[in-house]
Amino acid sequence: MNAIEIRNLTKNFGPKQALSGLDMTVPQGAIYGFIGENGSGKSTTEKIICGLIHPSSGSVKLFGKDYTDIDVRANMGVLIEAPGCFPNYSVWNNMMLQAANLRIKDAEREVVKALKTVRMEGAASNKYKNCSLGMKQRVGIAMALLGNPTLLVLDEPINGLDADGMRIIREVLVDITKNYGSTVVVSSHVLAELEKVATHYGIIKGGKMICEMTASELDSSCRTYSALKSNDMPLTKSVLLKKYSRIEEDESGYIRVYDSVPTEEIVVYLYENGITINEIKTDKISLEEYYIDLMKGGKANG
Amino acid sequence: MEKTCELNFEEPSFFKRIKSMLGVDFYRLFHTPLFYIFLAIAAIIPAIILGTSTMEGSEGIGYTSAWNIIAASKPLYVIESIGDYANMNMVFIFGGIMVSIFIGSDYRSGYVKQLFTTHAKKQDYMISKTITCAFSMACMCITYLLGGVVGGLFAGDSVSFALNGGEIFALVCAIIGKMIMSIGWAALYTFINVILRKFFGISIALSFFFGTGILIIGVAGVFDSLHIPNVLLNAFLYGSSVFACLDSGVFPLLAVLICLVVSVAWTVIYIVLGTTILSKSDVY
Amino acid sequence: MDKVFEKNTFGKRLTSMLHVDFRRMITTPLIYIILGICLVAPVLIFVMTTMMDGMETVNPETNEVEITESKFDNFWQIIGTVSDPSKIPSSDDSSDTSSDTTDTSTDIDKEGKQNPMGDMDITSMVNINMLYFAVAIYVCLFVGADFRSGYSKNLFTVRSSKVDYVISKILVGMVAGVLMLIAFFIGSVIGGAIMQIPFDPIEIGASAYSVAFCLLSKVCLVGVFVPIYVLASVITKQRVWLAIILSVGIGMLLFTMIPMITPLDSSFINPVLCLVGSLLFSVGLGAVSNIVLKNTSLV
Amino acid sequence: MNAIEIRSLSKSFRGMYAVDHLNMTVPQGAIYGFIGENGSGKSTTEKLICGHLVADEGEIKLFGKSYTDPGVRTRVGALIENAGCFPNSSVYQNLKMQALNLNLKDPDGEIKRVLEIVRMEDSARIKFKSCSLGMKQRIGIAMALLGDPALLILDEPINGLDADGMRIMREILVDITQKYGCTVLISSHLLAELEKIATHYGIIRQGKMIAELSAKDMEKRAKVFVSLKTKDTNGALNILKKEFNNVRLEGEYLRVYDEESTEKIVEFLLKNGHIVSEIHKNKVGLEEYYIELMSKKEEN
Repeated sequence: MNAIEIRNLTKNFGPKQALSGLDMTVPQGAIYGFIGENGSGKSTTEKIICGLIHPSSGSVKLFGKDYTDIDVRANMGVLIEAPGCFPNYSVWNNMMLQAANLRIKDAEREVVKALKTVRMEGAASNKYKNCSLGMKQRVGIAMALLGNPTLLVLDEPINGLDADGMRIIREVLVDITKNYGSTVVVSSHVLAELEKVATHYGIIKGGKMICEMTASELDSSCRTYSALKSNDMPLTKSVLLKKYSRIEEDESGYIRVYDSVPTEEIVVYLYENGITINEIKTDKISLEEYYIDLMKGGKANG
Repeated sequence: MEKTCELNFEEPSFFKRIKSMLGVDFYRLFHTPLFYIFLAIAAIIPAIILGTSTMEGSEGIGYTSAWNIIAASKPLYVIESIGDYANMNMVFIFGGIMVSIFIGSDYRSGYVKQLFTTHAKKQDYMISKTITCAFSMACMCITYLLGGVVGGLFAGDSVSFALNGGEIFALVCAIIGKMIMSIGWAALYTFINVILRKFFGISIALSFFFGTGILIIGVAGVFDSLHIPNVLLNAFLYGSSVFACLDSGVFPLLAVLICLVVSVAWTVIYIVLGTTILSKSDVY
Repeated sequence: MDKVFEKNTFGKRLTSMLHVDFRRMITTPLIYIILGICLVAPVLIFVMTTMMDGMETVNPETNEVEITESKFDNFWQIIGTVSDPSKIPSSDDSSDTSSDTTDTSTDIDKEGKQNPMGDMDITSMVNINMLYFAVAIYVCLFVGADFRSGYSKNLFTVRSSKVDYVISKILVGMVAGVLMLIAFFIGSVIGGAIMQIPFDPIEIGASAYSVAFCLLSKVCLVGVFVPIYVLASVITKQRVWLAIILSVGIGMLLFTMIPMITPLDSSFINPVLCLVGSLLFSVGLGAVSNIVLKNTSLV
Repeated sequence: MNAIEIRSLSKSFRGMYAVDHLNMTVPQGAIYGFIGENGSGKSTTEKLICGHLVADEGEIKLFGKSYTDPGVRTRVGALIENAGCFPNSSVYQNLKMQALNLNLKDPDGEIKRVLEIVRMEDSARIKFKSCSLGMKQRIGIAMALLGDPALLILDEPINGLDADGMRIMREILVDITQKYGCTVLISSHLLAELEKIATHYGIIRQGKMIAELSAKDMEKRAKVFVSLKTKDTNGALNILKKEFNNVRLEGEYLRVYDEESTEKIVEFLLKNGHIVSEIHKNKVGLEEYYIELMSKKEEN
């Protein structure tokens, strides 16, 4: 049974149509990587899932029930754009307020635990408005995690986080989905980070879902290739073209040989033709390349 | 890779800096609804008061002449009845709230970061805000006048518009006096809001109390009991609420002069105070 | 496997919402500042009006002696005014200031002071009824803070039904209003004691019981005003100043009827009337606020 | 002539030192990557440079002049934490106000230029508050670019920008520093992105500058090594040891240090019957350098 099922969702703000018939399915326990350009409707979709704004048309189902169902929504965590905290309130008070909002038993212990996971237990007493952008973001994450919600919607959580903060996020997401069976929808622009942790991906463009797949599907559809460099690139290219059909040059100056040809074979073949390579590695199309290629309209493995 | 072209920094003159800051403030004044809302309020209030004061049953505020709505007939050291409140000084009450919101939105939106990045000198901010707010309060005086007249007409015969020659001159001087005083009040409100920039609610409340003159009258009351010669002090403390009135007993032009002196005094004091405090403290 | 969700009953939702709101009310300095003002204001009013009363100010130009008439004759006048003047004992010896001075600037004579509807002099303006505006400002700031800080995102994600939000805000507003009334009353008792203003309600035609009923009805009246302010704040959401203008505007309309409904000499009917009124307003306007919240975007 | 010179700058909030005797030099025309953890004093330093905060002690010089010199400050463009714009005014109005603030001759032309640079020319009419996070960031950048800034202070500008936005950001910064001689102080946590354009780095920790070097120094110091993989790893290891002095086994990868040309290694291995399946030059990038620096600092 899917955690989130969205069918033909549309939302328009006056003349501008933010979402034009979006379909989305997020299985339970998944870490769903939600990818899209600025203004492609990511935040709008997330706000609709959390019931903060109402769709113009279309159906949104959470765990089989309508998204306005009281019981389903009782245990959700949210972090959309800026964390919603009272500026003149201390971090501790903000967290205790959210603990009260979620009816968490033994609130102090839970809040201390949440703050510890994001390394913010030291700064609990200072006012929220005096925290730096990164610290505010960590408070927002701690707040969203409070009470181990069954559904977690995070809009660009690593925004403003340093390397250590990003590592914490990855660990926390994996932990909450494994140990508590929660489902996470997380959007981000740093696709390298998302690739490390997401189990499903959804790519949205112009208010429509243009591609939805699991991590394994991404792996299979992102072909491996051997990338190589040598002193005499044009010659190398012509030699390779004789034997292999799928040859490409990427912007960082490597020649790519697609369809996982074993590198030893290439090295020997070139050596026999008098070319010694100075660099060769096997690699896979990264999520970022797949996404950029998709955005250009082409298919990554087309 | 070092850039060789020499960057030259020409020192912007004082007037150029003020002109640029004024440009920003006036652009925002005219392109946001705040200014127009307060102009409307300043027009409606006298119209309502004059209009309702003539309905039967309620004895109303006992106006003898329509022009009372503009200025009190005699210098009033102590407010006795609501009638004494309801004159043009109310513009300074609403003006206070408007200035608080105007300056408050600078700080709340964070636009003050751009302003103080490009303007190293803090007095640009004080002077420009004072001028902008003074201008808006002067406009509020005008719409107040129009509202009063309309209210008077609406009130029909029970309120007389008759004015003899001398009184017309006094009335005009009274209005000019109040408009001049708006510069002084603008400086005061700018000062309050700059000091209390972190506590938006309190700055509105304090501006409101200053505007209604309760604080000033309270201080005057205390000074009276201490029997300090209060003529000069009253002039300084009350400014327009005393001397810009129909028949201030003093030659009207002199009343305008007093208002000018008081207004300039307030402006200089509050701008200098505001600048020193601003340049000593963090922007936000 | 089907995700089973434990029932999120209305009781649980309301208790958690009340817990959030009352905790925020208690831990934000706003309520204490306003209660402080309510405590100090009456003392100031008594001091100022008594000090200024009978104060001769020599007007430098016309060197007339002006006697100001602003003294409170009776403590209870700060609470309200008597509904019909006939009850006032005929011998009017209580007022010692005689009006033998030259023309006072305003043409109000002694009798005018008793007429509750008529004069708008300082004592009838500055009394407990001003509190209803203070409640307006508090409620608007309190509800507005939810939306301005973005905390509404956390609240409404977990609460798809908005009824408990509205009920909780109305209750917080009422508690704040009652606390303000109490603070104002205590302040006026202190002020009255300092300035030795006569306390006996009989003097101005009210009895101990009626004064008690008057206070009770004023407390119940808070329940009428608070739902208005909550509705105004829910409509305007982030724009707090618009909410305040809206609330004060509507409050102004009802302001004139306060002395009529809660006069000093009110009987037991008045509090009941006010209670019924507040119930009606709470349920009615509460429902409207709920609908507004349900159909508008909450971010 | 240095764009920014800071000598023993300190700023404390309620007794806690946010910036603690910081020294900093940013040469003119440089893209200075300012790196540090959350709460290490980056934003505080930037706010001090822009005059938003008053320093407890220390001295800041912009282009040789004091940082309170109005002439210099009108040529500073800043984007710190968020774009300070009026939520209810439209994007165009916000930019118009900043253009007036800078006393620009042709405000509308400038606005059009900067909006085109950040690809936001068709959303000038929208209210600022209804823009998404990424769009607000681009407007903040556009605002900082208005006029002819001699110094750009950008606090995590690529926060919330998508891949396309980051690419534009890189192009803008390279273009503005090379063509107009502008200097850029940019802080970010995405070290990979920073590494692509930064010419100088400054690493700050708990209010103190713990390392300041140019990108060239970074490359020199970075230990270059060739990492390769073959089927018969041990065999290759023994043979390589004969020829090259510093060879080590790291997991399944063999590392040959202090050897520039990879062809030599490939040819040598092929001659000795070992076919290389993977080989590439590796250098300790910014990220590894930063992590190494942080861990070293932790001990003392």
